Amino acid sequence: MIFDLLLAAALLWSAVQALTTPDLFRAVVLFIVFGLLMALAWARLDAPDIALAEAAIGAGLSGALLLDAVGHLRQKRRERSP
Amino acid sequence: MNAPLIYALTGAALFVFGVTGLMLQAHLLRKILAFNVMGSGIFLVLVGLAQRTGIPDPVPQAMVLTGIVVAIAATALALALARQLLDQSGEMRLPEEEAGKDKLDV
Amino acid sequence: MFDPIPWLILSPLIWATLAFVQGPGRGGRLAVAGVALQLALAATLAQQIIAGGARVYAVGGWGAPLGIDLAADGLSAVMLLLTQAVALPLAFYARAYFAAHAAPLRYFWPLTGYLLAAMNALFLSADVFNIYVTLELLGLAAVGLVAVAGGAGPVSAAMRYLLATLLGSGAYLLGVALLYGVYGSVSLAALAPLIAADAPTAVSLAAALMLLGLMLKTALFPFHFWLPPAHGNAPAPVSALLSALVIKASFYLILRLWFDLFAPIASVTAAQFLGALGAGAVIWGSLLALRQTHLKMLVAYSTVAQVGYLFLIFPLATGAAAEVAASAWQGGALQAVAHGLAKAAMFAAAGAMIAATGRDEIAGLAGVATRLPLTLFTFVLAGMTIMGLPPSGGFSAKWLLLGAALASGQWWWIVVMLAGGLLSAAYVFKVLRQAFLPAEEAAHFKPLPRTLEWPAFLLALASLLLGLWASEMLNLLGAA
Amino acid sequence: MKALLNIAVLSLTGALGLVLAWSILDLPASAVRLPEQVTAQLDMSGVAHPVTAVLLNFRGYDTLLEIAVLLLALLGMLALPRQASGSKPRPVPASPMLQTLARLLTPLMVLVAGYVLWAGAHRPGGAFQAGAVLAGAGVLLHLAGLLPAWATPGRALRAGLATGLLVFIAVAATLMTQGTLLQYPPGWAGALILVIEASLTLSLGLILAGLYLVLADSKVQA
Amino acid sequence: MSLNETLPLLVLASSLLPGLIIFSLPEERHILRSLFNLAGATLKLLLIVYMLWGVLHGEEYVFRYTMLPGLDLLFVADALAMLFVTLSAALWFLTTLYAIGYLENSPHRSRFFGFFSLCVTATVGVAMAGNLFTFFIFYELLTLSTYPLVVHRGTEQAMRAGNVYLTYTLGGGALLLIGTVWLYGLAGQVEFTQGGVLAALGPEYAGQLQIVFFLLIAGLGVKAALVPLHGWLPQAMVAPAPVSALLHAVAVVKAGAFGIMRVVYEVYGVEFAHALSLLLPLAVAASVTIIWGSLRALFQDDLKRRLAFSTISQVSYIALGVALFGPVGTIGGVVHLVHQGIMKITLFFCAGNYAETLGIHKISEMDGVGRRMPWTTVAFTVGAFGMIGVPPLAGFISKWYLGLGALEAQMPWVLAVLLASSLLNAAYFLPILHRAWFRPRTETWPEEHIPMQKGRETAWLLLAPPLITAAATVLAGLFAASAISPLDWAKLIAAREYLRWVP
Repeated sequence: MIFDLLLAAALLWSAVQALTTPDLFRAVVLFIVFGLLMALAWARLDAPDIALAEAAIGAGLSGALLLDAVGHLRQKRRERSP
Repeated sequence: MNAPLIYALTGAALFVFGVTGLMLQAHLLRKILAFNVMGSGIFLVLVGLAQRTGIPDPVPQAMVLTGIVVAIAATALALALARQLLDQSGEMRLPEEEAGKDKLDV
Repeated sequence: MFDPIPWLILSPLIWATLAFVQGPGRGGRLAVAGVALQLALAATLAQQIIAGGARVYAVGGWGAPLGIDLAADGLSAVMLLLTQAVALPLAFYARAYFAAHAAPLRYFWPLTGYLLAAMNALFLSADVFNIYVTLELLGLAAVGLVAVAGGAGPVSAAMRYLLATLLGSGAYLLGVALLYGVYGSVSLAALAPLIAADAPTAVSLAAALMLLGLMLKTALFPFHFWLPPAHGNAPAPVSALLSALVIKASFYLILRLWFDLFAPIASVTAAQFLGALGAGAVIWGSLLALRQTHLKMLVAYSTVAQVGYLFLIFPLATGAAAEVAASAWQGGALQAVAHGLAKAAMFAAAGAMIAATGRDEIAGLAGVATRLPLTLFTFVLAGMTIMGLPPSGGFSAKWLLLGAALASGQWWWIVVMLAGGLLSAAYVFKVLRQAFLPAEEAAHFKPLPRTLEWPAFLLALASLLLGLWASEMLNLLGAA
Repeated sequence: MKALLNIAVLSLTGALGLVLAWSILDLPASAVRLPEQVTAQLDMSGVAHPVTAVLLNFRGYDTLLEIAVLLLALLGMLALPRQASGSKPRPVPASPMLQTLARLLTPLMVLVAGYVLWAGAHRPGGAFQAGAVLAGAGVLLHLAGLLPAWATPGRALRAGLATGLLVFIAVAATLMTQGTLLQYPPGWAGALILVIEASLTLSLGLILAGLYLVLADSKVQA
Repeated sequence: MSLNETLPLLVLASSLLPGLIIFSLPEERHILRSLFNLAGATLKLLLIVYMLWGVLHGEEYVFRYTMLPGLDLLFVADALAMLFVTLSAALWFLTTLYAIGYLENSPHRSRFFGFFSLCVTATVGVAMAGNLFTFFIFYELLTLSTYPLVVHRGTEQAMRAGNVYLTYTLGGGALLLIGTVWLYGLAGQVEFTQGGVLAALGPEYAGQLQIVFFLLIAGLGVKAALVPLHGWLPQAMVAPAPVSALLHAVAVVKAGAFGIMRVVYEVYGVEFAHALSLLLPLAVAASVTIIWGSLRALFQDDLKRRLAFSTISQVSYIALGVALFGPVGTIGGVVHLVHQGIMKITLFFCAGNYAETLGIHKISEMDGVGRRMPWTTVAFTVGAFGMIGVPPLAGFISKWYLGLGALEAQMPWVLAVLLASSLLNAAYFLPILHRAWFRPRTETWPEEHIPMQKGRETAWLLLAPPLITAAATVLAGLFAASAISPLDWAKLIAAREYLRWVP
């Protein structure tokens, strides 16, 4: 029960951070953390299938896509700034 | 109050965060993050509410699996569009003037 | 007895996937054959429903609530027929359009196929979660089609559309989650008897969320912000599909939810509120259409306005006498169909004019009356339905709605409908006036293939004839 | 003006959150008990794991459409006009260690995917998770510079992407000769589900990897 | 479907089909186009003659098609319908001849004649409409098909006139629509029935019925150009002369006046309308329009504008006749529907001839035109005298019956209106005639398009139609007492509209 409350708090915290932190890269990393915490929550909810999928797709693949996009964005910015 | 209900409430809060972010954040990448947070919130409500008696329910779990796949599909398409926009306009945000067309005095 | 229900969904899925395997730019012939087959299937289904009443189809043989049910009644048959009947001429039109036009075709055909599969699946679904999946399929296909043209305008329009449609389906899905939480089922048939006037708050909230999400997808004022750029920037065949059909899909769901599922908790106040939003759409959309300088934007804003009429059903039919409610309901359905046919024709005609003149501005239309008489005639016929002039389908719809408004003493909707009619005449004639002007010396008209003009004309003619055959449609609509 | 909008949105969503929380805490017991029905029919479903039974049998039609959604998303991305990069995707320089790691891990991941797929019949796992693992292998190979990004998938690759959906549709449609859409005949359910899942795993792996690899391509500049 | 059911449709099709075919003809196929036009017009006339004969012998021509439950498309060729149909068909034939001559060598003739045919189709539909709903459909189609004719020239001025025209007519259409829907809600299908149908409703509906009457008359009054709804008509003058002739004499204004007739006599029933005290306001509105139109006409120098204001005034004689309670007033109104048509079309044909032959548009340019174009001017003179009401011309018959009707209805003040109007008519027509016949020509013609050849003042196709209609004006007056005159037909109609009338 306590663990669930803590996990819920961590989920909310990471979500708010991912949405508000000024640095995009940091935001994406926090989002991946959020995804992994979600996987944990699913495990707590007796949903191991979702936990697996969340870790692989929600955190993993989404994270990879988003990180790639941030990289792309930075590359663009570098190209334009000099 | 039991664990599934805690997660359902957390899901409700995440939905609200996500919707708020989706509407207020200007940067498309953040909008996409917000959409994913919103989606996770919905999934938690779905499973949390259904399992509030403590018994696992495979039906909403299967639905969430479907939902996760749909979410990644939408995320990827959104990212592809955002990148196109970046390449064409140099910005990863939606231009404002199109919303401005929606005014009578233009 | 041969059952067309599953094939209406499988056919577009199959040809879309095959077209994808064929590769970019391919699949036109497959699409035409597939849509023609679907039209025959939809007609068969309509006949079966007229003869034998509404039907339920249990996918997997399980039956609700464990399995997923498909259901077909008069309303779904009407929408299915409309979808295929609009898609078939547009398929011919699109082939000519992409052949004649510089716009690249890419994966237009598979995207269209999935779009149609989503529409058909949606109209047949009797399961709120399954409907969510069809909504996502529909939304992503529509967004993909808007973006197909490329360029900053279409891509940002597609992005805006995608975000709007995702927010909409998010709200809808949360509603589904709450419903499942309360009742433990997502089947319409299982849920309907459980929802009563004293349902818990969560059910009202679920209803509000689902309806709001669908209103966003239907682009009801003030959620219309995404529609004009999306429909105005897409290639003409895509605009026609989106404006004529896609918004009708979410509207169809609103009808279903309001009158079937949530009827016990649907209040007169909420209905008046929906009507007020519709009235806002009629007036605001028409005024903005009148202000547009670009042809396709004008037609797109006209869609915003026309959607408004559909929402007058709710105040007119909710809590009204059975006869009034029936009249409002029939009028609304007729308006949906008539607008679908007419708007497809109008966008297709606009696309033909733009292809011929090479310009999207209304100012560039001078001379169209002499150079493209058939296309202009198409625009006029479609305009008659949009303006609600007799004997078009739009007029019959308006007649029924006006009758319902008078019979229930809600005169304020009459004012809205008449003002909307006059404003729409103003913007339709804004185009016609320009087209009647003599062409400028420098104007260069590209010759158009016939297949770019005739499909639009047939659609417009259908919207007109619908006025004369409305009894048949209402007959099908009433089949239960 | 902007601040006003923010305040309006925040108060609206805040109110929504409160109503949502309150209504969640105020629920009666549900009228329909699906878990019991799932358990009761599990023997008939052809698989022992309830989630897989729901995904591929009871609500298999949802999954069919969902595969279409996933394929459609990739299609939407491919339909976007590509930047005329022309040149072959530039191989990303990667450390030799990463390359070795990738070479070692990939066969392992394929093996894991196979196991997850097979295990899905009676315990957590199945086509989605297996496909995700396959896709992970693809991403890893790309990061190691061993797999180029996709500019325009060729016909074979497109066929691979579509296989899962086509096999699913073919099975579903063939079953209609006996009953309704996707109605597995008794005794055949397990085998048919395995056939569908196997082809889905392949296509899901390709599609999910494709989501990444198509995006990765648009990074390459002329 | 029997022949009697088919005939109303054939009458419609005889102008609709040629219209659609003409649209698709290339611009340069003018002979084929004229052929279709004239074949359609002739066929329509033949059909109508056959139906006239049938109606006289008690045949019924009814076509009914259910569009929506409780909503029929209904065509009925009754006595009143045949009056208007005959007028339209005959004048369409003449106007087609005239237009072929008038538009020779001008651009966009396919479009022009196409819409021209559609316009006649709509008019015939208005005439044969058997219920208010069908009437409304064709009333709106008339608006749509005349708009392209009004803006035909494509000039800035024409476009502006088109805007004004649309604003008025579509606004009027909207009012008519509400009134119609309202009535259908109250009384079910409102079919045109001699003696009216609404009297059966209880007295508790009186208030609603008064409002509906106001809506209907306002909607119809736009096309009938009742003051203050007349603003579009003078502007629409920019259209080519055959269009003006058709708009003023047959199609648009007549559709309005005819609608007022249908509403008063066959929807409300004139006795019921009288009982609801609806006739007096109508009579006042008509009288105001008569005087106002004439007054404005006095001050116009542009010939077509003067004729336009004259139309505003003259068409309201019909409404006035309708508003005079009693069969004699009715006869005056009904017969004027025909008489005003043939007289006004004569005047517009002549105005077109002056413009097309000599480039004369203004009255101040007409000095001595009588010598250059004697036949045209003779026709013009007959039309003008008819309008003034000089015996024994057609206009005199109308005014005579209207005057008697006013006495019968105990509205003697109407006599003063008629007298004042006739004086004003004289005041704005006689100076024109004076200039044309008695002033010498001092300068050259503004723009002589058609030179004098072998004693022929202008093209045959331009000259014959006004001469025929002028002759009809004389004959309708001279032989008013004969059995086939418009007057006789009007008497037949009037006798049927008063169910309980005891003189």
